[in-house]
Amino acid sequence: MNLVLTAEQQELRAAVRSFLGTASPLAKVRRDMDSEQGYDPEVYRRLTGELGLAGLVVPEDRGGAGAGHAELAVVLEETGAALLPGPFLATTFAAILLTELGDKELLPGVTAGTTIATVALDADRVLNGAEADVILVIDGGEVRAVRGGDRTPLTTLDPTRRQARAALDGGEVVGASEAAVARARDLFAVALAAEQLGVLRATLDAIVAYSKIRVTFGRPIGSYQGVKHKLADMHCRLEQAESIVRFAAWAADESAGELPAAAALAQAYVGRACFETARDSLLLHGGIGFTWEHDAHLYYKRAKCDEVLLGPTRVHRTRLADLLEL
Amino acid sequence: MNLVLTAEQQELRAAVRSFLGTASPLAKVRRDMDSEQGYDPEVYRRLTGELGLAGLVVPEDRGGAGAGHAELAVVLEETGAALLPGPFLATTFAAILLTELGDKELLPGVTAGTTIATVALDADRVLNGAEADVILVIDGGEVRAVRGGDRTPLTTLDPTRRQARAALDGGEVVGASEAAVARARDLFAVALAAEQLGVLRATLDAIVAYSKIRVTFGRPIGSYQGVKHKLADMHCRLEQAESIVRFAAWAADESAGELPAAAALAQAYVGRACFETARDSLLLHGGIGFTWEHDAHLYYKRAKCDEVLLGPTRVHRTRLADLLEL
Amino acid sequence: MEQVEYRRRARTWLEENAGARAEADPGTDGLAAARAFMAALHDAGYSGITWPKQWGGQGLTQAEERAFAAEARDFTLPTYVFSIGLGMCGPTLVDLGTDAQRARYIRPLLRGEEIWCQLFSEPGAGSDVAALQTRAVPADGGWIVNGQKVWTSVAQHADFGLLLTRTDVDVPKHQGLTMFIVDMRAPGVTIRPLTDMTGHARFNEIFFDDVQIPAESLVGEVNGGWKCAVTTLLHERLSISAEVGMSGQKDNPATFAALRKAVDTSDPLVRDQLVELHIRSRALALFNQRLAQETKAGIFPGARGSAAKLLLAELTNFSADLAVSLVGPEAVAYDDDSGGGGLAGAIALAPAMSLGGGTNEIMRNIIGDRVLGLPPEPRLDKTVPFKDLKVGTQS
Amino acid sequence: MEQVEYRRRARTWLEENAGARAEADPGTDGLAAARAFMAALHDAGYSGITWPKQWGGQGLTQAEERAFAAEARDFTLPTYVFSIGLGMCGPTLVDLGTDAQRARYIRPLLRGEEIWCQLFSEPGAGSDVAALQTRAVPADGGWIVNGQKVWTSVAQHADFGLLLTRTDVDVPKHQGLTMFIVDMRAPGVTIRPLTDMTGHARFNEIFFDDVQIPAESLVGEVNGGWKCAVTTLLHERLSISAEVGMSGQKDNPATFAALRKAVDTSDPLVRDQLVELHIRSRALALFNQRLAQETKAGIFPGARGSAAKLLLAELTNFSADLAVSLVGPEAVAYDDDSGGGGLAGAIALAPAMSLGGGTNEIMRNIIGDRVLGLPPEPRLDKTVPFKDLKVGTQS
Repeated sequence: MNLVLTAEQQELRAAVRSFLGTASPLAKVRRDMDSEQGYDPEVYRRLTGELGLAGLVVPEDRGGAGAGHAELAVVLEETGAALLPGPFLATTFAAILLTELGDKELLPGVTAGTTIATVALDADRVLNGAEADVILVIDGGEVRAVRGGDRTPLTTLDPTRRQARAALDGGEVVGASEAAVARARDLFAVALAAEQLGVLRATLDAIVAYSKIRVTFGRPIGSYQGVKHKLADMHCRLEQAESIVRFAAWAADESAGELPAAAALAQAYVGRACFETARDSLLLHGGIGFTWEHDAHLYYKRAKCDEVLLGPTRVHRTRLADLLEL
Repeated sequence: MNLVLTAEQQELRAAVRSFLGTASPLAKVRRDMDSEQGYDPEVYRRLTGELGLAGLVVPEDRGGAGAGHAELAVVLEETGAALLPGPFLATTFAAILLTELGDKELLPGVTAGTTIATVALDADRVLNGAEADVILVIDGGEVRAVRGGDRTPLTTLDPTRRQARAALDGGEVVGASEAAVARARDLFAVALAAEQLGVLRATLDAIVAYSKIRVTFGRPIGSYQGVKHKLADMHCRLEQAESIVRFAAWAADESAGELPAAAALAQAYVGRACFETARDSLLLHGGIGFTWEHDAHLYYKRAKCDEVLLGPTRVHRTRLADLLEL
Repeated sequence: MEQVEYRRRARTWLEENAGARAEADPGTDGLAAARAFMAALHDAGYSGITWPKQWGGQGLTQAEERAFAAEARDFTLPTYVFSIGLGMCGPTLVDLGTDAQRARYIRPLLRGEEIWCQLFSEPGAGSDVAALQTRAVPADGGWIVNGQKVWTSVAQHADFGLLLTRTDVDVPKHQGLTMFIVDMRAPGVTIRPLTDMTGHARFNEIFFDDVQIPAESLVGEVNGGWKCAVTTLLHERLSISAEVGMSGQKDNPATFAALRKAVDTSDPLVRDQLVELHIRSRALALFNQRLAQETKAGIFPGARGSAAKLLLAELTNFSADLAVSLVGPEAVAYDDDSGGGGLAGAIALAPAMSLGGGTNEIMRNIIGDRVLGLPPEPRLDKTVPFKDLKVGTQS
Repeated sequence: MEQVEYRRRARTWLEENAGARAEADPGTDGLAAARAFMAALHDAGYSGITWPKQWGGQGLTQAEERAFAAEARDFTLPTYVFSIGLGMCGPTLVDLGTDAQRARYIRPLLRGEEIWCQLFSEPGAGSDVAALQTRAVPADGGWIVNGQKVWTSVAQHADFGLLLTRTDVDVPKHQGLTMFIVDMRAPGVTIRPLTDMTGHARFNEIFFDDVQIPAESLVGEVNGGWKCAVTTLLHERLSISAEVGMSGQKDNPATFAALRKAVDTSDPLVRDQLVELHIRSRALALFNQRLAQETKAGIFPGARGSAAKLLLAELTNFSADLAVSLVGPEAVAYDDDSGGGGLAGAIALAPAMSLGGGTNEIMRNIIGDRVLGLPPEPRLDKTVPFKDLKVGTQS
């Protein structure tokens, strides 16, 4: 089992972090989320094209980078920490599903960034459903690719990531395998947990930094145990969340038998840890954290939406209980 | 609804507190718990005889004081806070059950303190089962009084209150009424919650007092937010626990229809609040709280045993859900 | 006995006159209706019940005020825009104003003719109000004010504000503050709505740019502003604690009552989470009722009200969080048209309860210090001259 | 490559020689066996692996020590009574002792011929070790010691103790401490077992009544004891953090593995509570594994080990509490003869993990200060002469 980043993974992290820091800092996230499309297609193009991140786990023979889920987790942690708007997670889900199904038709376009794809996790709410060229619809073990059709944008709590209601009828079958679909669902759980880890880390970093410079009653708030001890507990959550994400990503790559329980564990633990940390970070900021202008609420809302994206925590806990044969 | 003690109830509290402070201070509790019987029969005799507390809720025509469960709650809060060893709670349970059944045979002796009685809540574990003259056994709606028979003392986590396994066959029927038994069970829950409130209050008082005098790094530990904020949260628990106990006791006296849900609420909330407060109080005492010599562990153990005495919290939560028709 | 009659009459009056809703921003028509309601309330003798007759009040006791409040709880009154004036500014002027100020301001305030706001908080001075940096310097027999305030409710409607400023930086922070009445329409006062995380502008930021204040607008003594502020904050606490736990939860979709209808209780885990919400809600509701009964019996809750405030803040966050988890993805992505978004609104608003009126940390300090009598933390900021003190955000 | 061979040989030796259990109080026979084991361990070259050859160690590197520790984890070694000497006292003497002290004490320690204890904590000085009050005053070319120590493990078997005393009360508390080696059989030393809340005596109280210590037993400098103590505590932390999360949970009845067999998982609430225990246990186990992998990769965890310690303390309390709730009344009232009482023991022992090796509050301070780099609290006790400082328990 490997729970520590390799030198190559650390380089990947640095590259993605540096790219997002320049191409999509939070000030730009705010502009993009208010734009008509809700994201900057140019950033998405560079992320998929220049950096090749949409096809990270896609085999090389289908245009991908042939990297592992451990690498994907590193990338999603960074896009999460940056609150990157747009369909990157949706496309990642699609690429995962198509890869597991052995697709050869759609993957090249998805990988190249020319096809924006998503997966309909739920009939009434499709992640980036209005922006996607292709919506993958799961019917038991069969997966259809639906293009066009009616798309109704929904209002979302999280302004940085949109959803839509979409007509999911018709389309061509791109593959059929219950095992592939089941494994893909577990891989979605791991991928989402990686994004949540990034959100968690960013919100903790933000309040730690603020606690060092914000003064009340003559000294920095981080010097008060009331704040310090909460931050220490948040750090403990981060350490555990990171350990679980690394484990789940390792299982995705190296230990298929351990993946289902690892994926359920990841969603059961990291989803709550992420929201609780985002909430505590916001609250500890005091009044400024409640303003629209401050970024704390964007993380708080992303954390809450992510927590229920693949179903609320109890769903993952129940699955974990089943897998443990309790 | 009355949630505030009347002047008479405050006098009762003061009287019981003063009696226990003299007759059963903690140093004596320690001697008594190590004695052969596990308690001081003389203290029990005075409590039942002099103060008439065993028959507090027993109607006057059966030798009791004809007081309400609100008064009983005041008394049990004090016996809980004092960690009074011996069969007082057990006898109170018996008095409640016999009163509800309309008994006239056993109650005079129980009320006078000459008969020590208990209720078999569980076939294998009877509260003060070795010390009791009479064990009341509930079979559906029928209640039998069993005297003598085999009694095997058990080892208990709580050294201040003993339990025994007892032969529960035979005995004479003292009453039969499913409604009376059901109401008595609810009244047990309220009575136990009152004792738990006393334990909770005593453990909070103890750590508050210690936090004012124990110095580390040059100042009292209670001046550190790490301690102060925990104590504030414990105080919040106390305020809510007291409110619930007063409500449940009021319902027992005045609003029979509200009693079942109030009793379940009392056990669901107060049982946990009591244990958590006792545990946090012990932990905040630091190393000294871990010694046998310090009283913190006696409260911690009483709190844990009380929490499961009428079944663990989930039993009461489930009952509450049923009563709420969820 | 007489109070029974007082309550009966109050109820009759309320039944005949109440009805309009309280709104944070009532609009022009709503504002006119609210003003008319206040004038009628004053004419009927229910505005300023305990305030001195001499200045326009009714000169009655706490008993009548409580009796009226108890009756009023069943109604929704359009008094929100006046609440700062009635709850904080007015009582401060009654306590500490000059007779000229009382004569000028109290009656119009009680009749809803003039609206007041309170100007204490700053970006660098929230919990720590006395760290404020807005400066007032003497000029031409009056004062010139520069600085910024924040979290000001109803400022967009306000005629006057109760303003706390720094007038001496060479003394420790509590000793160099001064309070003024400021005309919110004076040149140099800029009012800017402050959008909060729900996307609404419930508060304002106020900028003071060389604003002139005449000498007679001084409240209390020069450099005696902290004493005045403590008076105002005491009134604020009283008016908030009177509200805590009393406000209607009718529209909140994250309550036990609302959720039991919205979710599938055949799932035992859902059922158990609902029970948890019920337990916490009942525990706090009963505590609030006990405090109310004690108050009625003459036992003033004092700092114990902070426990109720802290518990309400925690319950609000807990229930909104739980509600979204119970309902699932549809709570956070929904059709605006089909009436969705209630829970999204609840989860976005939930932190407000922990931040307004003192953070959870401040509440825990108050409970620890004043209820439990724990030793205070050593304070470094009480003896240093303000100019040498760190305040606000510094890197 | 060579290390693989080292590990293989270590494993072979352990398989041939290990087996006896570690016990807190092994009794006379057990003690003799333990001593024999230590002598064999030393003869085989596995005692004091990194300690200098000159004093009886093996003069090897951390790599070999870690390799041996990794193999030893699969065995239960009877080394408990020597653990204080090996983990704390010995390393301190290697670092700071005189050559005469090293020559006299190190080899018998490594061979299990002499047992050591550590004498720092006092009733008034636990977390705040430097507040200790045991006095040493110069007399007849040596020192006379009076005072009381507490929480001393293995003192009942110990030949020597590493003792921290106060030698100057006129300077701030960290500046007036001195460390000595004390003969535990010297006149005036009284060892009294300390019964803890489980009813067992795992620790001792030690009373010093005019105990004479010769000048050559001084460790480090007079009034330089704090520096020595920091060295000892650093070694303690290293030896504890090497243990955290590694110790066998085989006998613990409050683990997920034990409870899943003991309770009725057809109840969905029981099932969900077991899942919660599984989640928390896995989360911490994986964190510990990650720290171990990092250490192996040369990333020293440092203060992050305090997070693992804090989490273990919380998990221990959580799981014992949960276990009793799951099992119900029979967990706390049971037949001793029929093997009951495991969970009662677990719930009674659970607080120990939060109290030994630093309370939860101290751990949170360490994480906040050293991992997150938060500003320290202002300290009032570092500049005042000890005699003017409040310490211990004062009313």
